[in-house]
Amino acid sequence: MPLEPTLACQLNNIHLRNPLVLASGAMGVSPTLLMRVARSGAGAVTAKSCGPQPREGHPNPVMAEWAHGLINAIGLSNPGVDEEVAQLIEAQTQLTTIDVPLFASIFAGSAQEFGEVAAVISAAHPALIEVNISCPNVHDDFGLPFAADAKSAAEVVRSVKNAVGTIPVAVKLAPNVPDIGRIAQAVVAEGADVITAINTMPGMLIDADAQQAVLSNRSGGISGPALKPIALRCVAEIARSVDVPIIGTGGVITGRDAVEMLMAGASAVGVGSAFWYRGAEAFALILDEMKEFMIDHNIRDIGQLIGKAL
Amino acid sequence: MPLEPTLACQLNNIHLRNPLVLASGAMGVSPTLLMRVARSGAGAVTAKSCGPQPREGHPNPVMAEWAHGLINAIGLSNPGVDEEVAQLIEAQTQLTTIDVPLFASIFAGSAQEFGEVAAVISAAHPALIEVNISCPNVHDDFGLPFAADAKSAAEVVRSVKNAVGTIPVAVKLAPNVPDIGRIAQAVVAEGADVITAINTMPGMLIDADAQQAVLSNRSGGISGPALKPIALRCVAEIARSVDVPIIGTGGVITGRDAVEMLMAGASAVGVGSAFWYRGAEAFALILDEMKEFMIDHNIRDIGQLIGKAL
Amino acid sequence: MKHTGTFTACKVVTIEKLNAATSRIVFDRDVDAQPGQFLMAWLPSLGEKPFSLFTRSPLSIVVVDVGPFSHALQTLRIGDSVWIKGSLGNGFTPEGENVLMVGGGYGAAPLYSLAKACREQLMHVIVCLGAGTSSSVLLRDEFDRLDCQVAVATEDGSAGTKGLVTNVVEDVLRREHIDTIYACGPTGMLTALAKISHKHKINYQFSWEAHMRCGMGLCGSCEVSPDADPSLPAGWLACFDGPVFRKHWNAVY
Amino acid sequence: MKHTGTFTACKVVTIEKLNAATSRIVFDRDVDAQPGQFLMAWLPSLGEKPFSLFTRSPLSIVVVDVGPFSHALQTLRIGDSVWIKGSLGNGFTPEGENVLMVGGGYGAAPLYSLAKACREQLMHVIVCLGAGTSSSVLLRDEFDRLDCQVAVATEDGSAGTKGLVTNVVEDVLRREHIDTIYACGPTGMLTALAKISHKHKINYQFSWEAHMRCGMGLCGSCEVSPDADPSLPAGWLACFDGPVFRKHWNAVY
Ligand SMILES: Cc1cc2nc3c(=O)[nH]c(=O)nc-3n(C[C@H](O)[C@H](O)[C@H](O)COP(=O)(O)OP(=O)(O)OC[C@H]3O[C@@H](n4cnc5c(N)ncnc54)[C@H](O)[C@@H]3O)c2cc1C
Ligand SMILES: Cc1cc2nc3c(=O)[nH]c(=O)nc-3n(C[C@H](O)[C@H](O)[C@H](O)COP(=O)(O)OP(=O)(O)OC[C@H]3O[C@@H](n4cnc5c(N)ncnc54)[C@H](O)[C@@H]3O)c2cc1C
Ligand SMILES: Cc1cc2nc3c(=O)[nH]c(=O)nc-3n(C[C@H](O)[C@H](O)[C@H](O)COP(=O)(O)O)c2cc1C
Ligand SMILES: Cc1cc2nc3c(=O)[nH]c(=O)nc-3n(C[C@H](O)[C@H](O)[C@H](O)COP(=O)(O)O)c2cc1C
Ligand code: FES
Ligand code: FES
Repeated sequence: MPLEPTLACQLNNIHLRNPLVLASGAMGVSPTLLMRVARSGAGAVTAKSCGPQPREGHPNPVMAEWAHGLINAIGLSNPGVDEEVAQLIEAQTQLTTIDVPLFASIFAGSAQEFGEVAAVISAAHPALIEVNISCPNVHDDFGLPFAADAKSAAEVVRSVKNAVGTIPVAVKLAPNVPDIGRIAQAVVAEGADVITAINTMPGMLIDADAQQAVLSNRSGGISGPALKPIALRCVAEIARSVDVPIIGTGGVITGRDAVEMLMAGASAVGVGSAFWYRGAEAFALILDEMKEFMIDHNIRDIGQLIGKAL
Repeated sequence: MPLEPTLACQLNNIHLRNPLVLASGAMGVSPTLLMRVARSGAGAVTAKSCGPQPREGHPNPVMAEWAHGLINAIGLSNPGVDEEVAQLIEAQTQLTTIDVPLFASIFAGSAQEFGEVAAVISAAHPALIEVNISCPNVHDDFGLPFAADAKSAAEVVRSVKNAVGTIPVAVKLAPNVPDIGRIAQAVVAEGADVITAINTMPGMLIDADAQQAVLSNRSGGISGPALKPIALRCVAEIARSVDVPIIGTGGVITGRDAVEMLMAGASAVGVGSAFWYRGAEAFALILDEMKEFMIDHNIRDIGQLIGKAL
Repeated sequence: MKHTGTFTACKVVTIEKLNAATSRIVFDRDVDAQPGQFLMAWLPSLGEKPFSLFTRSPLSIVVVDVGPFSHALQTLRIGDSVWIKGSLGNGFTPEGENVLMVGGGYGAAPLYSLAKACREQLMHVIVCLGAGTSSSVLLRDEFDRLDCQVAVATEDGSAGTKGLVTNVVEDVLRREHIDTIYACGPTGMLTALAKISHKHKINYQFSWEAHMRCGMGLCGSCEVSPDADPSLPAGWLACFDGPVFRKHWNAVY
Repeated sequence: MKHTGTFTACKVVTIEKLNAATSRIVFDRDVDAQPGQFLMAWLPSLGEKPFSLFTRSPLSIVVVDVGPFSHALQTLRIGDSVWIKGSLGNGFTPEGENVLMVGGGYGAAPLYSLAKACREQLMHVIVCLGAGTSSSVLLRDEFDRLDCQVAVATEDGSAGTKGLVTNVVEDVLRREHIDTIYACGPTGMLTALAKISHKHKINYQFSWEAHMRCGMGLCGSCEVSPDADPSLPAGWLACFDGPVFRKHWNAVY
């Protein structure tokens, strides 16, 4: 009988029972939903991104499946940070009972505003604050994502780091940049403790019969299977460029996908769209498949996989 | 009996019997292969990108299929512009007999060198010179693609326009930029006559059993089905930003895909990976499907589709 | 259960008024689905809204005109397209020998295919239909033709028993042994029925509604709170875990 | 024909020396393929090279040690993995009653499955094997066991007729009516055989080699020029249109 492999790991100073992290915005939009996903096996859960003010998001259709992935333009629906912090405090109380860390996620329209939102959200004492500088779906309201440019990305991080004290800060990067490694370097230089990569890739579905874009927002963010090689490449570039842990996110649907993400240099693995492809038990299925892979390949500790393919 | 729909169209001042253009680098790497693809139905054929010096390209593996597309890092193998111009003259002689326009494609390491290569290639009198500022697979040799930055993209175009006289110039853009519309504006401001969008998207496949990247170059360019929504979105952004014709390229495998690309704002449609998915008759199959769509939807002239979904 | 999140253009084959505000729309294709699953219907430039499957072969829906989208659906002409994403969610499963179905308003629609499936398995089916007034009672003849035992309640008493359909349900339960209660309708009705089912410890399968956006379990907007029925687990999503929630009193699984 | 461009790890089950420089490697899976199709074998950090399928069930290949990659393949141990992309390309199809197969060097390998398929259809199969010297003659016993009529030619005369295999072919054609000539081997041999086939107006199917990179018809590096056989169309790609090229004298298609 082979020994049960160890999936527990560290992300910065955070202990995770396993490296799977619920990606921001995917299902976990309320304390009860965060708790549900935590119970279903997640090593940590990230809340939906919240901003300074409440946002309704875009009208329907906001999401569709296509042959090779999903696309969404939910439009950062959220109750605004004042309501959100109350929800995160509630979530935190519940999650503590089962020892699953809570990650907050924030966005804003300027570096200063990022700092303000971060300060408010700190009151919930999340294990990590993820700074979403890369949402592709709110272009009209916020202009280009901050992740587009190393300088503005760095300013956001500086502002957030000043606001949150000792809470570690992750920066979530976008794939549609020429040199993601350079942006990672810029944010790490300002003290980013973790990089999350990647957010969805901008895309558009057109229905030829309707002669129209499918999403009401026309363009949206691609997630799921088609995103995986894009994410692997971004994670590998970042791993070669900086020395902080990475939450590798994008197209992880199976245990093998998760293993590949670790091999690309990720220390933890974000999972979102997998709920659609694998159902409510997605996390448990992925974890079982990771264990099976580790047993087959005689790997005892999940840490051994990190960066193997670099 | 419905009337046979008209597929003939204009791209800048170039007459095309149909809007399908062989994408650069896919199969058409010699005069005989260009001629073969032209005979198989293409409205125009683009030659493989050539640079100032001969390049062998990367060692194998250089290409693989994955569940949702292809990935390649051929590495811009080419015989160098001096040999290439002789080949294009030969290709031109043959293509003229069947009235299929030839597009040249060039790359180089600096704006000045782009101009030099363009000047040499002009001797073949291609109907269009496509400036490839977006190849993702030669990072180590050339640094960041010029398409990464509006300013350097514009410099390249200026240099090429000065070198080629009246031959129209297309600029081929990359999808991994934050704002492709802005780059399109910058190159059009310098006189780009056509935009080709997009080149492949940077990605990486990892084989978990091998614990390695599959391509010898590790990262490569994603083409085929997974690329389509990324390309549609880029084409739509460009169409909203500039007023020159677009060769919409990326993941066109069926006639419906081609129709969607036109609806996104393209005036012509680049086709590459379809050979793998549809076989040697790819162009004929796509054209038949386009005609069928036009008949079903009572569309007489292919021009009616352009920009329909914007 | 089969799910698809990709939109497909479906052409209207027939569109038939069931009453002043309600139409049945039949499309030119079949779907692989169970009774109680739903779909998202998209009309370009207008929006996208959830509807229960009425029949799966051919695909048809029953639409009540309550606002701009459901109104637009009713003004479609034969040959027009509706873009359909689905089937989605988890539906009803036939269980027991003697079953009760409670439909409030258009809630009758998803029960029709279920009743048909139950009758094919020779189950005894009692149907209680609730509505405001007699002209709003839906599908009564259709259930009759399946040889279901049909009871009606209207709030104004213009047909059947006067009052809420829950009263009729209590009557039935006093008279008959029921193995499973199925229901679809307004949340208030379902909450009341859940209380009744709890009191009698009867297994039930209710189809809950909530505001749906993605319809695919990812946006989190269709969470139904256990306030509506304490048996609902926390974090229950109507589009993903439901719309049908099942309660088994002696569940071994 | 079935094609796949995705790499799959295949484990070596047996590895057997056929002669000093040649091994047969058998893997732990089957592929869906026709005789004459090929695959790309990848050894991480070492490279990726084309090989013909020897058998498809189980998947096996015959490898001659001519350089670093083919050498490394022969030093694999049981349980080691080779990553295989394929099958690729277009293979041979059995045609006629009396057929001749000509194998030069490891060119015998893809002919073996073809001979088996032809014999199963009760065709009469003559096999001519060419090699430098007797110890390099490949698969002679295997063809014998299929009840093929086998003739051998070696350049040094150490086995069979002395000289080129094309001489043996000319002999056969003088004696027998042949419906189809199949061949695989060095380009020079195929060019000579194409001339012979043209002279006699015999249908043929030859498997051509060229330098392969993508193996998938997109990089354009495996073009075979009509210089090698004027019947080859211009722009013919060994990996995509071939490796097998078919010539029919009375082709109606
Ligand atoms: C699982 C499910 C199954 C349904 N099945 C049917 C059916 O078979 N027949 C039928 O006529 N109706 C059905 N509905 C209700 C239907 O979705 C609404 O009637 C429709 O969305 C109204 O849109 P409108 O523009 O016409 O009206 P609006 O003016 O937009 O809304 C009127 C009311 O419809 C409801 N509604 C609106 N948008 C949504 C939404 N995105 N998700 C959920 N409810 C919404 C709300 O209660 C709202 O107050 C179902 C709803 C759900 C959730
Ligand atoms: C369709 C096809 C089927 C083949 N089937 C077999 C087979 O069944 N058994 C077998 O032993 N060999 C076969 N070969 C040849 C085999 O690919 C070469 O022997 C192998 O690539 C040599 O690699 P190396 O590193 O050992 O030697 P190297 O030193 O790299 O090369 C030795 C010779 O092998 C050939 N070669 C090298 N690389 C390639 C390449 N990428 N594509 C084509 N040829 C190349 C060249 O002729 C070269 O001179 C086949 C080739 C092709 C194109
Ligand atoms: C419905 C949905 C909503 C999302 N909302 C957010 C969000 O609010 N903030 C954020 O940073 N990322 C958001 N994302 C992106 C995911 O966190 C993740 O980066 C992306 O989906 C890729 O991972 P996946 O392929 O596993 O889904 C969202 C994704 C989806 C599918
Ligand atoms: C094998 C291969 C080689 C390519 N070489 C080039 C090239 O030399 N120059 C260039 O501009 N694009 C090159 N491309 C990109 C294509 O021209 C095209 O932009 C891309 O493949 C997307 O289109 P597709 O999905 O139809 O293949 C190449 C693509 C492939 C698959
Ligand atoms: S509607 Fe999005 S989760 Fe249910
Ligand atoms: S090897 Fe690339 S086209 Fe044949």
